[in-house]
Amino acid sequence: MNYKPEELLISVAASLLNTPDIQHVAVGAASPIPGAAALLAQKLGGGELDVTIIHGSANNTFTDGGRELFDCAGQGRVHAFFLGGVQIDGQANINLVGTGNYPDLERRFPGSFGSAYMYFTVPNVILFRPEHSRRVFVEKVDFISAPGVSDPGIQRTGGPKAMITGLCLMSFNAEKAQFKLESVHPGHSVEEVLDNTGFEIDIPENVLTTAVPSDEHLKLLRAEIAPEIAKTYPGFAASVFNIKSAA
Amino acid sequence: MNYKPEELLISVAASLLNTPDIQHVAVGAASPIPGAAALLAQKLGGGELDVTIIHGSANNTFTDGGRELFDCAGQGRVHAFFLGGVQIDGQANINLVGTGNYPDLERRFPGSFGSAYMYFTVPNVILFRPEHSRRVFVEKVDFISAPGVSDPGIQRTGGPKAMITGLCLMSFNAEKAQFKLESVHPGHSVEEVLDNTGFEIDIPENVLTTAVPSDEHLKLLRAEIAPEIAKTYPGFAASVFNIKSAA
Amino acid sequence: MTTFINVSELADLIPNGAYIAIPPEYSFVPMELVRGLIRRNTKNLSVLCVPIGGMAVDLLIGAGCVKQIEAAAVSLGENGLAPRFTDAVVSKKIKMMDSTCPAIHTALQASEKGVPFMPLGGIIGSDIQAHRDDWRIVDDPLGNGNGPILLLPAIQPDFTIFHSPLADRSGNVWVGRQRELLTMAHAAKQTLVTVERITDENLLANEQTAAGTMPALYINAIAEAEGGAKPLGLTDCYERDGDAIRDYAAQAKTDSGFDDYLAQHIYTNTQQAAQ
Amino acid sequence: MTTFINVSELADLIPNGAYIAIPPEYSFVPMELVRGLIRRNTKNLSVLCVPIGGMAVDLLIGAGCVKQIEAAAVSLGENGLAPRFTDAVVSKKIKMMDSTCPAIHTALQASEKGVPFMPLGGIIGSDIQAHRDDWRIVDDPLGNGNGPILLLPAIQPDFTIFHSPLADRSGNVWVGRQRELLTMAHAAKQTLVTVERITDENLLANEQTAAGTMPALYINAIAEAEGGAKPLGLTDCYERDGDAIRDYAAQAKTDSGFDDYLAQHIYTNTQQAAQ
Repeated sequence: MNYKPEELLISVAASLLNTPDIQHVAVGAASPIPGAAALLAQKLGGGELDVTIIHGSANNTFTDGGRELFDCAGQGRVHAFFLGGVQIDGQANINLVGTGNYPDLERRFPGSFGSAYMYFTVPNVILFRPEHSRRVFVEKVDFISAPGVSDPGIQRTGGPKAMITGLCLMSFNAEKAQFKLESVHPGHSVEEVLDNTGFEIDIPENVLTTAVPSDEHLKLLRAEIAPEIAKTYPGFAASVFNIKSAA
Repeated sequence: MNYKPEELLISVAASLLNTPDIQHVAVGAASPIPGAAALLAQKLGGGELDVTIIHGSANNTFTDGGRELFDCAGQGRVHAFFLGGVQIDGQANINLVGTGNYPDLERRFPGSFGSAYMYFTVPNVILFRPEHSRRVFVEKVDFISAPGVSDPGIQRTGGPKAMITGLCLMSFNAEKAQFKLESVHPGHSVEEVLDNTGFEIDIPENVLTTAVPSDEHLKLLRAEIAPEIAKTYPGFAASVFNIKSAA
Repeated sequence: MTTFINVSELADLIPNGAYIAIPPEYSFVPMELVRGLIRRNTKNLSVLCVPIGGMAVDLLIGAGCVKQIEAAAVSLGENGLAPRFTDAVVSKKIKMMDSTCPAIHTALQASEKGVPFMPLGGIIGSDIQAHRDDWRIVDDPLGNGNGPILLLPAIQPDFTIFHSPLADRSGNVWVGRQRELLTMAHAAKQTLVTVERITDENLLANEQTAAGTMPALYINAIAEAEGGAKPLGLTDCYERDGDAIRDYAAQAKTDSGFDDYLAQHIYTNTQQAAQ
Repeated sequence: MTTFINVSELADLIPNGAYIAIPPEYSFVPMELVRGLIRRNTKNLSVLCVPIGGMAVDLLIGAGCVKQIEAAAVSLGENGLAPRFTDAVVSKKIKMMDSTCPAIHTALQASEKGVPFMPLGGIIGSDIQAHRDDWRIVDDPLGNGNGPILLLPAIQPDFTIFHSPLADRSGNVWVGRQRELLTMAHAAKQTLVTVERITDENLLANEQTAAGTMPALYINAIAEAEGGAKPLGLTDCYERDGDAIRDYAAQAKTDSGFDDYLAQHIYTNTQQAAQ
């Protein structure tokens, strides 16, 4: 069955969430692909995975206001979370603020959101950035919204576990403070990944090709997840799944 | 018009609440006389005084759980509060825990409740203890649930302003850390107060007699306040006002 | 995932030596679960009263279930002193950690936020603080000249237990204005709940009921227990039974009277509760 | 006592130079009051976004009302960057204090509890922290070896402003699940609210509505403003108007386009709003 690039990314992200360590995944603002991945993983796990999509009230059971996501993470009750970055470097530092010499910025982006906290408290943070380019994957970010690794004396139960891009899937080794290439998406190559990455990556001898979404998963995604995610991200659901929101 | 001892105490307490500094009085658990006084003061002030009676949901607009009273006081939004004491000494230290050499107690009482906090944050704390005896008014309390005064370096916006007993009304001078006799209730004398007080009090040359409740206040109290306080303290309302709770 | 079991099974989840948090007497007190703990002869509990204890903790103390209590106060309210509590404290059968209401709320909020401590104003110079080795007074750590301030270490109970009017089939539970229950559940490792009844409606389906609902995310197990807060009251369901509490207060004044109370009111109902 | 006035009078209560707190874009944003502030040409506002800003703060910045912003982020969400914000930050027309969501919630909770600071986990090593002179990192002040921790000074806005579906005649206001509004009101010196409508029912009269209600105690003034959150959405009342926000995002990309937007959407409605 044919699939769209977004559907591959959703499928890859969902596969990362289907582990016994992850009983609750939270998805932050403006994250339709992670949101769809969380709902797909929940479906595949027979409903055992708790999913919280912060944006809006669909798939959001929080009732204690805007702080509940962060309190919940601080309690150790959020096991997976997605973060992006205007820039991401080889130590998994992420920059959501802007480029240039802060505060003398060349370009300003929205800001750090909750990243500086979630990165420390959620054990499985998945970095997600479809644009795989040297503009994004830089040697050193201009501004550290949230650091990828911390000194041993710092209380930290969370951090980056993996990164999904438009070209590949990487894992992150916190001790080495380094990404490792896990698989390259179909139609792309290791060379393409290297050419478009501004930092050193650990490249194993045999690099796998990312598994394509199965027909079963695609059917589930289109039939059941798409209308669900449309409640939170109508624009995304319309453009990717051709679904109109009921609202 | 005849009045009961409880009605005198309610009237005295209400008079202390009718000042422009006090826009919100809170009343803690198991305090029917202070509760009735607060409601009477509210009525006499034309409804301008906010009254929060913590115990139960009548006359309690808090919606943020058990901590709201304390948060509210910490914000400076509670201007008057009542506290009692198993023992109270001349420096206005109060003991709600027990007698004896803590933790080797001879008699145990319920405990300090929120006193150690409210005494620091509410600018007009009114001490209230109908039993006026040397057993209660001691030279030095056995256990300080909450101290009457603090060193100048300690952040403190609250403290004792007055004390109402079965015999008299006293004011408290925080700089001198001393009570001053303000008025003696009708039928009692300065000597009786001194005989039954275990600490030094400042006695002015002319001691007033406590004003008796006016007929108007008594009518208001019996007709309008009694049924209201019965919602929170049915036992008290039954015994003092011969009123049965609707509940 | 929230599991649905019966009250007896709920009591079985709480082992000897557990650290449990209980709400104040005015509502939501899980009396039937407390009776269940007494029936199964649970021992060495540490009990956190949030922030005030009453009949529930007095019963647990009298029945020999309790090793230690932390509370701002323990009393039967209009019915006077809590007799088993006062006796046990004076005779040192239990360890009493005296606290004050906002300190308990604040220390639970520290766990709720996943921080090791939280500051609280006031308290300094109280003998409560003088007897608490775990509390610290530090000079304004911001260096802004605000003077000394009390820091309270986070409190993390093993179990928060309470009784609510209503749960839904997804395991969401109504708490209404009793928001300290949320903080207690957020702070505790596990939360066990009894409810008057379970509804087929989803409490989160509309904003009105959602606003007063604790989501299933924090709740490990729920048991249906009609009248489960009695003889105490439950908001919008039933008033406290003043006569029953007065009788308890009188009977519990003596060891033998208390034993009679247990025999009459707790051990007799084993059959019914186990169903 | 809560007073009932109109939106224009409400805007008059906020002086030049005031420090105001605004809720996030998903609901309860007081857009009509924001338009009122622009109409009366309010200057030098410090704005706290709790914790994220959007169209409301972008409008205020573009209209020249703002001196300083504190926020975890400012964006138009699905409609991309907030154009007036990004322009003003890069050209340094305003001072931007970068923060992170839980730091804003926590610093407001400090004011809510009346303490000068509160601790927060994480954050250490972020450049956010590196650029905040007012934040302090201290070694575990409990002395339990928990290592360094961030302390945030309390934030106390002069005004919390928001728009709610409903108030009652006593001045109680529905906030539902949007509990950050409560913390914002507790933390601020004053709270000003616009509402879709005012009901004769008392919101505190039953436990269901009481659970989602902010009591009048914290609210200084209320104005009725039907559609007062538009073009943003309001829970249970109306969805956000995606087209209108998209149009704004496009127009606000240039100075002249933004001026046109003000002329079309804000200055024209003066009459209507003043009634």
